[in-house]
Amino acid sequence: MARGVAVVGYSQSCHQQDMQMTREDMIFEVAKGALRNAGISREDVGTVITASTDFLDARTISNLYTSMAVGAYLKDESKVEEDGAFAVYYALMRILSDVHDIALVEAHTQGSVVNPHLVSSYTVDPLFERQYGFLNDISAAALQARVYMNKYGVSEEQVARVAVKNLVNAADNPNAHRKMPDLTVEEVLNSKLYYDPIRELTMSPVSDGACAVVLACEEKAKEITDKPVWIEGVGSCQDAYIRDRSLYELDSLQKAAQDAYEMAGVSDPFAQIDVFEVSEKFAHEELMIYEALGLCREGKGKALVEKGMTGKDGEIPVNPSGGALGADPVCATGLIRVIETAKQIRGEANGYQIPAYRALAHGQFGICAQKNIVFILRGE
Amino acid sequence: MRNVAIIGCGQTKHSGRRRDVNLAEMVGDAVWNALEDAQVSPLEVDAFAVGNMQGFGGVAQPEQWLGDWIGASGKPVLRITTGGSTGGSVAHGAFYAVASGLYDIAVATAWEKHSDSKEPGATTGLGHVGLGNMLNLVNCGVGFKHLLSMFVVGAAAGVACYQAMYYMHRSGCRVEHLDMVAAKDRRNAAKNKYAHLQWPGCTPEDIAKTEWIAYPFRYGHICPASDGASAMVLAREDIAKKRCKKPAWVKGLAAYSDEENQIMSEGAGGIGILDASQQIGATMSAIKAYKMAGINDPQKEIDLAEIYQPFPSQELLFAERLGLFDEGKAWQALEKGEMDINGRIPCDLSGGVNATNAIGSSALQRILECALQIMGKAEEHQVPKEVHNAVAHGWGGATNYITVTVLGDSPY
Amino acid sequence: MPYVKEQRKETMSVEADWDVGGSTTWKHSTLLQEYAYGLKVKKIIGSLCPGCGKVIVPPRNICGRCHRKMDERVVVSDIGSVTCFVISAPVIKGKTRVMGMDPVEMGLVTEGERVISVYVKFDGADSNIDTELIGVNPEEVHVGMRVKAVWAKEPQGKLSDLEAVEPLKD
Amino acid sequence: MSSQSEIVLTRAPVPLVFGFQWSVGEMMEKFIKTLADKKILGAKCPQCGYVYVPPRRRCGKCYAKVGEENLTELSGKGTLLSYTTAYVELDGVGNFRELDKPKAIGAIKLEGADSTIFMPLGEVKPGDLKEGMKVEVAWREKTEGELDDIEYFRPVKG
Repeated sequence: MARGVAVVGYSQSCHQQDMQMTREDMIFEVAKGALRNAGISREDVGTVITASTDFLDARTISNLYTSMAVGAYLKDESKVEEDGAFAVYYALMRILSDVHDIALVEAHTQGSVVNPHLVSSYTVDPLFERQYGFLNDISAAALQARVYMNKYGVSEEQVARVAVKNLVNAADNPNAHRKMPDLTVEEVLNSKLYYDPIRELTMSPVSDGACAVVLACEEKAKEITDKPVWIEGVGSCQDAYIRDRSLYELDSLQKAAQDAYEMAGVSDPFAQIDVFEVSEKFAHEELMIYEALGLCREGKGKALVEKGMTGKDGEIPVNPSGGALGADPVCATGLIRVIETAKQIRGEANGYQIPAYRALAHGQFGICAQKNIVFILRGE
Repeated sequence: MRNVAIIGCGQTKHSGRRRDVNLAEMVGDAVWNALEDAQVSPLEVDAFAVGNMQGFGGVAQPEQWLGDWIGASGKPVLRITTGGSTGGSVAHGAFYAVASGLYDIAVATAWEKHSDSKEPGATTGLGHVGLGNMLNLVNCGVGFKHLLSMFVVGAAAGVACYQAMYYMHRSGCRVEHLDMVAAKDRRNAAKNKYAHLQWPGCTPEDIAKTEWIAYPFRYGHICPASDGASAMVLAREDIAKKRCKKPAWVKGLAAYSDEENQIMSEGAGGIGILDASQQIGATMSAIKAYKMAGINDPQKEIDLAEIYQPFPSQELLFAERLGLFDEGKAWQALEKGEMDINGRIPCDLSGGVNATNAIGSSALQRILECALQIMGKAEEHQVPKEVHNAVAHGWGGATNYITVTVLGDSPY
Repeated sequence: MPYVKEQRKETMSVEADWDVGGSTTWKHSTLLQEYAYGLKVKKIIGSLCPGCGKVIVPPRNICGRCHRKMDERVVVSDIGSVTCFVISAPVIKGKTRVMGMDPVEMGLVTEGERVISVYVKFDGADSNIDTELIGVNPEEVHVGMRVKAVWAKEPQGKLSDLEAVEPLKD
Repeated sequence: MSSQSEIVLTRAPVPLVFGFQWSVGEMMEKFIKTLADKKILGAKCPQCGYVYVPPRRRCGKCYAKVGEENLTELSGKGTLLSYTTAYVELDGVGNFRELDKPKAIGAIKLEGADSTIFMPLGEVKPGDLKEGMKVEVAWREKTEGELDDIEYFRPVKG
């Protein structure tokens, strides 16, 4: 990259089913929090990129009435209408192009306003799938899970183990929405069945939540903090529409990860990356994510979980924060992953700290993770 | 910063009802026109920036369905939307993708298909913008008479009506000048094969015959709701020079936000703006974009402008905010013909948003039309002079999101 | 209309609905309610920002210019000036419909009356509120007119308690 | 966290439903109209051979133009790639309704086509669903050239 860019400040809300807060107050809290965490003020910020969608916020032009709350008055502002990780990606481009030096990135969704699963049913082909009316993110994920589990002989217990790992991890994360310290595999397998094999506890919860980060170019980052978290690599990719792509693999994540590794000079992610924060909207997807990230061969994701290698004290810890199963305020989920990796690298993840120098953050958006983005971050 | 240029422009015919195609085909046509214009194969495109106002067409994240139609599968796609200025923000997104060095060739595309909603024109989306606020007003017992006074104005254009009155009060501009602008733009649109309301030989008197909506706006002043898509190919310097005879270089860009300009904020609270035509965000964006482009005196250095003017008053007041005419004097420049094709700074030779408004595509079209003029490809409405610098403007939200883009015929 | 028209093939269409009302629960602060209660006792409440000193009516709890919270409240005068006005076309029975209802039939407006909508900046406020100007002919309306609030006879703590403004007779 | 101003929940007092009518374009119109003759059309890309269901004008794999001359008639039989049993249903306002009788949904690859289509499954007990099963389309009694002409897919007997 022409110019170093680092995360220099972050803040996130306590994600819950219903935060009992207006959108404006929730956004103001995290935006102000990120500026305070970075130790800078609004004057220092050049550009503000927010992430929210019109359907999820129940307001066409969802950033129209919140520009003042996020602190974008008379700033170069834009809005990315998908996961907050893509807002970091856009802010990164704005800094790399030397037009801006410091960016404030904010993302939020209130699941208590409109059910995100209903909105997901509006993203399918309006001329065909939508006319039959049963395809939404959960039913599509169920079809994905069935193909993947049959092809590689993955059992429901192994998928449930992922849910147990993440929801127990979430118990130590003060910002997580769903904390289940004593969860067992049996309890997961008995939770409510939506679309077989997707159950209440193997899919992410509907959460309210917001978060924000401050990005700075190399010179500014060194002035602002002695613990900058450098963005070494980024890669993003969108797969074909669900009718014309394979359901047993995350091809776009493979491509995105490849680009990010290449940029960061990572040849062996298993050895070179100390902690992973991935957006697993469904437990079985975390296994597919391991494979797409090249942590194991095709179909061997189940072995990593079985041997506890992705546990908090395993060789390749994944989602010590609890991941998307722990809290899923849709547009904020990917940005939370970036924050959680920054927390680990800066040694500020008390309660679930993992010694980490280099980390990977992953965001996704769309039915069956059609669209993915990967960041490689490292400490000073 | 790497120099970035526009090397290909593509549009579809914008019209009230494009029922001959579905949304995916319409956007696909725009992107393919742009790729052919740029002589770039879809395989060479590294990244996409896309946008539309999804509430108007009823499909959420439509680019995930129609990505295959525009060659975006297996590629990075960034969805950017900021209300009416979406097209401009999408073009900025594609610019930053290339200027950052991450990608070499990027496609920006934006669209809207209003005829896909059952409600007339753009009422679905426009209604949904302030629906939460309206319901809060109703819950707090707003009087029906008050709603009437809001709707009678709102039906015309909400803030734009008051904004026009502010501008007319402080500048001396009269309703006849709004008729002149609307007539000029519909005449211009007649020479733009992609435009929607094409009225050859339209005169201000023709516009003056149309019924009042609410003083100062008549039906003849108001922009249509169009179905249409537009697309652009941007490339880094060496590729642009190889592939295109006369690329349009993006020399400056800015999109500074202002406070909501529409008398209400979140939950129908108040706002701290007294004069809706002041537009500090537009002033700030112009300053920053010109500084970046190395333009010191826009009145002399800018050769033509494409201004986002769904309402004729906005062509005048934003032309002043872009520093093209003295404060409060744009209407006099209009009278002297300075905004015509042979004038000092021709404005909206494409007919602009007053003649064609597919909300997502509109602000992208402004940049695209400037690029066509620089590349000499504007056919019937090509300006008969060398275009060195052109400025494209877009506004969105409650005229609080402004995109200003300065294009030039040389990167330095 | 002498616009250029062109014919295009019309292919069939498929339909779906979006039940916005049924599927959405918006969240707002109680500030507007607080403002409405003030109107019951003829008080127009605004928020005062300790950062930039702006008084915003109706009140807000965040000042975007200073990017800070503001909890201070002030009462502004019920006398102010017209900063902008818009005059509607004559309201015609059966033609002008608002939220599906006909204002003439409801006796709110006489046939052919022209509604005058104004922005009023009450003395002491730094923002306009939009309301209706009554008691004057459209021709006499001008920017800067001094106006006074018209209060409802039986105020109920609703926004409708501030009915309109009328010219200030000195 | 500073003091939160109390919030008021706001619901629409009257029904508020926006309607949409998406124009389908020529290729999709032909697909829908041909359902009346109990036929399913696909489009074979002249350049790379990928067969799309429903048919379309631009190939997503090699970007070649696909015309009406490339329309192919598919047999209506296919293999079941994946299946799920739905125990809930999403109603129009975002709540999950319990289904009194679970419904089966399948991802089906039609013979001669490359796209996967997603259809309800009928005349089969959820327990009997197996990947790779041969299925066929169950047409509506009176097909009228509408998408509802396809009622569901059922296992091929014998």
